[in-house]
Amino acid sequence: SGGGNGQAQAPAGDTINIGVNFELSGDVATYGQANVQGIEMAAEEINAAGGVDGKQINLIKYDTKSDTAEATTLATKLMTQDKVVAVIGPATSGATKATLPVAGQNKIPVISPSATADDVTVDDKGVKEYAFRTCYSDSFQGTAAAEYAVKKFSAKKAVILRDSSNDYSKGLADAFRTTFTEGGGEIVSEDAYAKAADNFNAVMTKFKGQEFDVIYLPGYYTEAGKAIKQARDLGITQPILGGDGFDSPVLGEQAGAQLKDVYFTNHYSSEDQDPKVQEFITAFKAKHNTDPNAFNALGYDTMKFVADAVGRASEQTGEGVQKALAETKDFEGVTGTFSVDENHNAVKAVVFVGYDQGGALVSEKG
Amino acid sequence: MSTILEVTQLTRSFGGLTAVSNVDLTLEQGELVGLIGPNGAGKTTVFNLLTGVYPPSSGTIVFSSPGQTQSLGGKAPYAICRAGVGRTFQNIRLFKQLTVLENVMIAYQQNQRYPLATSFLRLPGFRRAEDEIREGARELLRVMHLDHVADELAVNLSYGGQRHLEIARALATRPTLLLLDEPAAGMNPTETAQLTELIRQIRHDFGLTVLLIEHDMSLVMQVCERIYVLDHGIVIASGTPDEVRANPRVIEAYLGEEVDHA
Amino acid sequence: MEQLAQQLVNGLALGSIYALIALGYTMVYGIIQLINFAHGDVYMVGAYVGYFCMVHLKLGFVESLVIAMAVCTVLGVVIERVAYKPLRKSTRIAVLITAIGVSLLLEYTMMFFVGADTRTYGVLPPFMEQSFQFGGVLVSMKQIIIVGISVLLMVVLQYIVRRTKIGKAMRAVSQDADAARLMGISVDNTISFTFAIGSALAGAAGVLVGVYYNAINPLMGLLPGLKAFVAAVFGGIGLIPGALLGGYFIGASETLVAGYWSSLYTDAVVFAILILVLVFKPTGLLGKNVREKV
Amino acid sequence: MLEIKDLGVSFGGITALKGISLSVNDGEIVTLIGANGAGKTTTLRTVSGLIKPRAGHVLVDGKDITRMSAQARVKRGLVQVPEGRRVFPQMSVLENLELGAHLRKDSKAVATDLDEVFTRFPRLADRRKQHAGTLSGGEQQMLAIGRALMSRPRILLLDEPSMGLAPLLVQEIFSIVSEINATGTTVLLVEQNANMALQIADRGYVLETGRIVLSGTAAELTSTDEVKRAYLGG
Amino acid sequence: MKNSLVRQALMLWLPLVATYVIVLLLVQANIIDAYMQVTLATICINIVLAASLNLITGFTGQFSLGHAGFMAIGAYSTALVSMRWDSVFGFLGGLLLGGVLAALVGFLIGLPTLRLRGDYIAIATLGMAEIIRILLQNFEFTNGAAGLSPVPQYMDWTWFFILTVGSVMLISNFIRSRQGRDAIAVREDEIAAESIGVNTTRSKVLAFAIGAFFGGIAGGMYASYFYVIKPEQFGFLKSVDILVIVVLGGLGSLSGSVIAAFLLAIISTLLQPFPGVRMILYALLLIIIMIFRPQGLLGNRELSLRLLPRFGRRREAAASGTEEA
Ligand SMILES: Nc1ncnc2c1ncn2[C@@H]1O[C@H](COP(=O)(O)OP(=O)(O)OP(=O)(O)O)[C@@H](O)[C@H]1O
Ligand SMILES: Nc1ncnc2c1ncn2[C@@H]1O[C@H](COP(=O)(O)OP(=O)(O)OP(=O)(O)O)[C@@H](O)[C@H]1O
Ligand SMILES: [Mg+2]
Ligand SMILES: [Mg+2]
Repeated sequence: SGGGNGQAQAPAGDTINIGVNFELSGDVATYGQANVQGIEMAAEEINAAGGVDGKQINLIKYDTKSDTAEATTLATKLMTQDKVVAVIGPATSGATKATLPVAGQNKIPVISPSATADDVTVDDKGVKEYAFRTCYSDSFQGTAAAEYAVKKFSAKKAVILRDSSNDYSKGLADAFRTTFTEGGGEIVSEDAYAKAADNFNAVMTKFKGQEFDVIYLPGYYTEAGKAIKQARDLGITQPILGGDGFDSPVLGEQAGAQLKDVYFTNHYSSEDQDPKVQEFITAFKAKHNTDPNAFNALGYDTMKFVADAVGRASEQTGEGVQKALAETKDFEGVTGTFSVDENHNAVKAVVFVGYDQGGALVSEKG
Repeated sequence: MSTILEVTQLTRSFGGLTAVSNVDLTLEQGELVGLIGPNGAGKTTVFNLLTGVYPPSSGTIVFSSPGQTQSLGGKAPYAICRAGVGRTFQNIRLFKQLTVLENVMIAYQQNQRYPLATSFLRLPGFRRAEDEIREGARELLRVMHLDHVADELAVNLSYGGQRHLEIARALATRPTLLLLDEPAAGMNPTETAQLTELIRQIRHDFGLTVLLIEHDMSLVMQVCERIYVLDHGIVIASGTPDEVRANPRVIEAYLGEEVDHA
Repeated sequence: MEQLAQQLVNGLALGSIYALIALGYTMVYGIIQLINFAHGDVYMVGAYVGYFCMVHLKLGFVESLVIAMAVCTVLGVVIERVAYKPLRKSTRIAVLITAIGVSLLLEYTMMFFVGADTRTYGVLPPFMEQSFQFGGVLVSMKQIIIVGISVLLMVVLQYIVRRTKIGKAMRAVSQDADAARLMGISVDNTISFTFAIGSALAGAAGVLVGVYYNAINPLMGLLPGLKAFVAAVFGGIGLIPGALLGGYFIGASETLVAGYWSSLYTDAVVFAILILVLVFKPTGLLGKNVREKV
Repeated sequence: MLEIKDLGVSFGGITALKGISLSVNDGEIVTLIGANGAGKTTTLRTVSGLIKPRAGHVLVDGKDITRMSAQARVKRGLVQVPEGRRVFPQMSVLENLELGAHLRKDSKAVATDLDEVFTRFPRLADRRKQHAGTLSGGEQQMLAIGRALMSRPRILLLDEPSMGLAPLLVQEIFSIVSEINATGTTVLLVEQNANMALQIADRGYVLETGRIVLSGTAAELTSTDEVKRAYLGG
Repeated sequence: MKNSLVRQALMLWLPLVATYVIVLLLVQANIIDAYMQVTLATICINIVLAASLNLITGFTGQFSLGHAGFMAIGAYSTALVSMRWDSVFGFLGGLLLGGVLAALVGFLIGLPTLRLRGDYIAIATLGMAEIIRILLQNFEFTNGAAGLSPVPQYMDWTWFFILTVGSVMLISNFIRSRQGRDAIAVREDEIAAESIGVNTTRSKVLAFAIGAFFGGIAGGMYASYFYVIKPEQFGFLKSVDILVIVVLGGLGSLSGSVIAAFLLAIISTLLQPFPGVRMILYALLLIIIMIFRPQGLLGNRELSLRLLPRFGRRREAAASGTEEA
């Protein structure tokens, strides 16, 4: 990726400027870049099909360097100098939150494909008018996972291993813990690793000395793949549960043959025979020579979601688009069909995707 | 005359090597005393012990300044300096990237203190104190014939200039005892003769007691009133220049036969 | 007890990797007093070269290891000649900033070509996936390979530095480059040689990590680079045995803290120990505290 | 044997050497005297290849070596004892001496030379395991000279070897220089101690602010008034 | 004498006040638009960060790799206090608390570690900053990895101006005072400094704590402007960024730090249109600048314009000229 930028100015009136404000370098470039791959693919498709209302979409892409201050700076630039009608991104919750005051001041909506923290779209003062997202909130997934653990595995005891350096992981872990213990379960041990950790032998060795039914591992595939493999290598056999951060071919590549008895909450399953999903997977594979991950899919949906709103908007301004976004009903995306609720969250069904004890891909709707 | 420095049984070893061994040394107020001896005899080490660069392995150093007599052994170098002992270094150690004036000001200001708040906020006393420091430092530069290069960086001075600056900086701490480590090293005979005069003069003008290490016998024999001779860390002789010059042990260990012609 | 033994095995493997990287740090530091921030990124490049060899060229592990070491050797020398050599007479901090520049350059050039996402080494030859049980303690073949290769490389290195002429030349250059020239030593070649060896070790570490964790990405050098630096300082920077000691110490303390307390605090504890060590032994555990003679 | 032609050196804005020419014949001791900052050290460093001149040439045995690297010059037998000793401080005395023989392959002869250095400087023998950085100034000077001898120089460049030495040692160093010279080594000697230097030298040059202002045999120079006044303290 | 004092005051204050008023007017007229305002804010914060680190590293010669840690302390103090006490006094109280806490931590860590030599201090300060970050990540009251938001935004141009100019002036006053000269002497030659009566430990710790204080202030400015703070923003790379500004501007040159902060903002803006290769270009630039200007833009000189009457006269070190590498 990382190719050209969409700054080429087409004649005014014929294009719709949309800001793409992502972590393309720095710590969390993985997620930013993945989102952008999806966004760019969707934009190309839309433009090839004639654009929105006959206008081409012009993406203006910036790199926040995974720095929240820079995210704010660039969002401001997009909104004030580049005259975009909407800004997609950043990928992470903190950075997204940092751009929201600017969004409010300039009345331009910010839509994040993957900012999952509960308070991205709402805070004590209520819903943030110009904040949207297309992913689940953390508590939604954590709760679903806890229910699944009890229902499917009759789990009574769980251990949690989370990523100490991101709030996504913390949010999922908190929700899981609450739901699981409320349902009578017990968290026997909990630990956290730092971002980019490689070595899980120590913590897994520690877990191994304990009695439990499931491991909840809310984190991203980048570390989860290693953690799963090291756990299985050490002879830990209990089921491992995770969230949509697992969704990437890299998870399987890292865990290799040890990807067994692993389940995670997700937006869709690549097994899903819905033509929309299959088309997306095929097209993505053709373009990037690898299977898409959740970030790709969410980026893709977000672009389409924004384009859809722009098409429906009464006027092509930030305010117009904001209204249209808020009114979205039954939008059919790759990551599920969703409507925007009063808290500006995308309400969609959860899918449990997993690899059973033989490593075969399974999925069930939640 | 009163005793200003009284060193008894001073010893320092490095690993297995005893660089300074049971040295006794006394300086009377106002004296100009030489410390000579072969290379590696332990002269610089004695200076380092006197100024706190190394703590002594054993022995005592008692220093009397007007109104106070104190033991210097184990004290930090800055405290010893504030007590009134100034020094120069064998291997010149100037603040190379600062100007000549700044070099001296920094030494001078140690006795011209004003509080931190004054510095931050430029309170009224600031300018006056600064002016005093600057003027005091300039005055010393004049004494050491360095006033014309006050604004040069120290590193750009000639070797001789740097040696002079070391002395000026030491004087700026207002010592009562001045330790000079090979002040004439790297100077040619003509320059050495001028330096000899200068040392006499500052001793007189500043009322100093001076202890001097030097290998240039023309300088030592001319200015020193008494001389200690060190060899292998031990004092092998002491006395007036003539006594020392005639001492066979000194001739054998240090001076060699031909010294008379030099 | 069993668990402790298991944790120590884990720590040994981890420590070997830190030690390998730390050696490069220490050698470069020893000779030109440069904290070579790009060193961790050379390790990253090594991991990618190994990836390319094993996954795309389908080469064996040993061949890949050798190729990665060779490529990193060249890379290290090129970096030194292009980016550091012009700064020989500048302040060390200027070179440090250049090193940071080189580090960013390697990271983002790599990211430009392969993307930010994690790559995996894929399926390894079956012999490498074996593991052995020693009375409840599980030791994997990969761990044995890592420790074995690391120790071998370190022994070779120690021999070079202690026993050969080039080793003595390295030490001479590190203490006084001009005087070394007057002995007939080619300072430039000696420095390049140091970078070559250090980088080769980093390259080896990169491949070993790729095999061990089966996951690499363009920013993977950052953290281990930092920890290796800590390891080097811990043992006494500039000292080869110090780097070893530091590497193993950090490996062990990380696994023990994670195993008996919480992974949350591994890094904090490592740094706290480091600071304590420095306070009581200001030149690192093996460093000699030579006060400058005045 | 060694010839310097119109050598010019500058550092940034400062011109240290303004076209210097001098020559040293086979088997001679030639001394270069001058005040602080005259450019003596700069001359030696340029000859040994540590500084690249702006203009001029350095010739050894008639061959132009101006572009040759420092280490290649050592190979040709041009060896410098630098100002300020420059021993390797964290290495032992022995290691320092061994480094002097870095380019030599004849390990037997190296061993004999090592013994010879130790006989010449017994104090170094006493301290062979000590780190050179902790030696006294005089000890370091002996080490620096010994180290240079280890490479069996044909032309020895000495920069103020007597600086900081005890009188006895000054005499000794000068007699060593004479001895070394007698065994066939050509010497270019830079000295502040002009008295002694002129005593052992065959010829001499006087350097003032980057220019050669006087030259002649040692005897001629010693009797010149200017030299007497400025450098001999007379 | 009196006259020259008045003139000096005029020459110092007049341009400053004029700058303040002009920018204020331009902001109001929206000629300095929102984007430029954010950029300006970043520049101001970077100036304070760089000036304070320069005091530690450039003037006192203590190589610190942990400045982001002090920034974090300031940012979290300001955020926590002003979130609970949402008023300008809460903001200022938090800011001050942040500075004082940072100075305290600087003092505590400095006391034992500042007797270490060069690179060992670097690693000790790096360790300190990492410990701070990890603690912030794990404390409940700092809300862990998610960090704190919304931080009430009190920073506006007026505050930026006051705090930036104030910090730089105080630091500059310090440097050009007795205590500052002591610190510089320590940088130049510690043993010599001790030998002329400078209490080197005290000198170093003092400079370190003052640098930490202003690092904390910068952190507070950051928190109160950028709305969200998270521990990961104050990692090792942030410390490196600050160091880059300092070295680029010139170690030991405050005006160099100021200029470098502007320059980096300009470079950053110029590179924004190339998101894919931005970091590659930045890295190349960094290397090239260092190769051609290793002493930084201003070396250790100050850009005077006679605005800041300087401490003595200072010329560049004798250039190393043609010496062979
Ligand atoms: N820090 C140290 N570590 C080990 N040995 C030391 C140290 N400082 C000095 N020495 C040893 O102590 C002895 C005395 O050294 P010192 O420098 O005092 O000699 P000196 O009399 O000043 O000689 P010179 O006239 O050559 O300067 C020497 O043999 C030296 O090697
Ligand atoms: N590396 C350098 N950078 C800048 N200037 C230098 C450098 N080396 C020497 N100089 C200058 O060149 C001139 C000649 O210096 P040089 O060291 O050759 O003198 P010298 O005759 O050896 O003096 P001394 O008797 O003090 O050793 C001096 O003005 C000196 O300041
Ligand atoms: Mg001495
Ligand atoms: Mg010289």
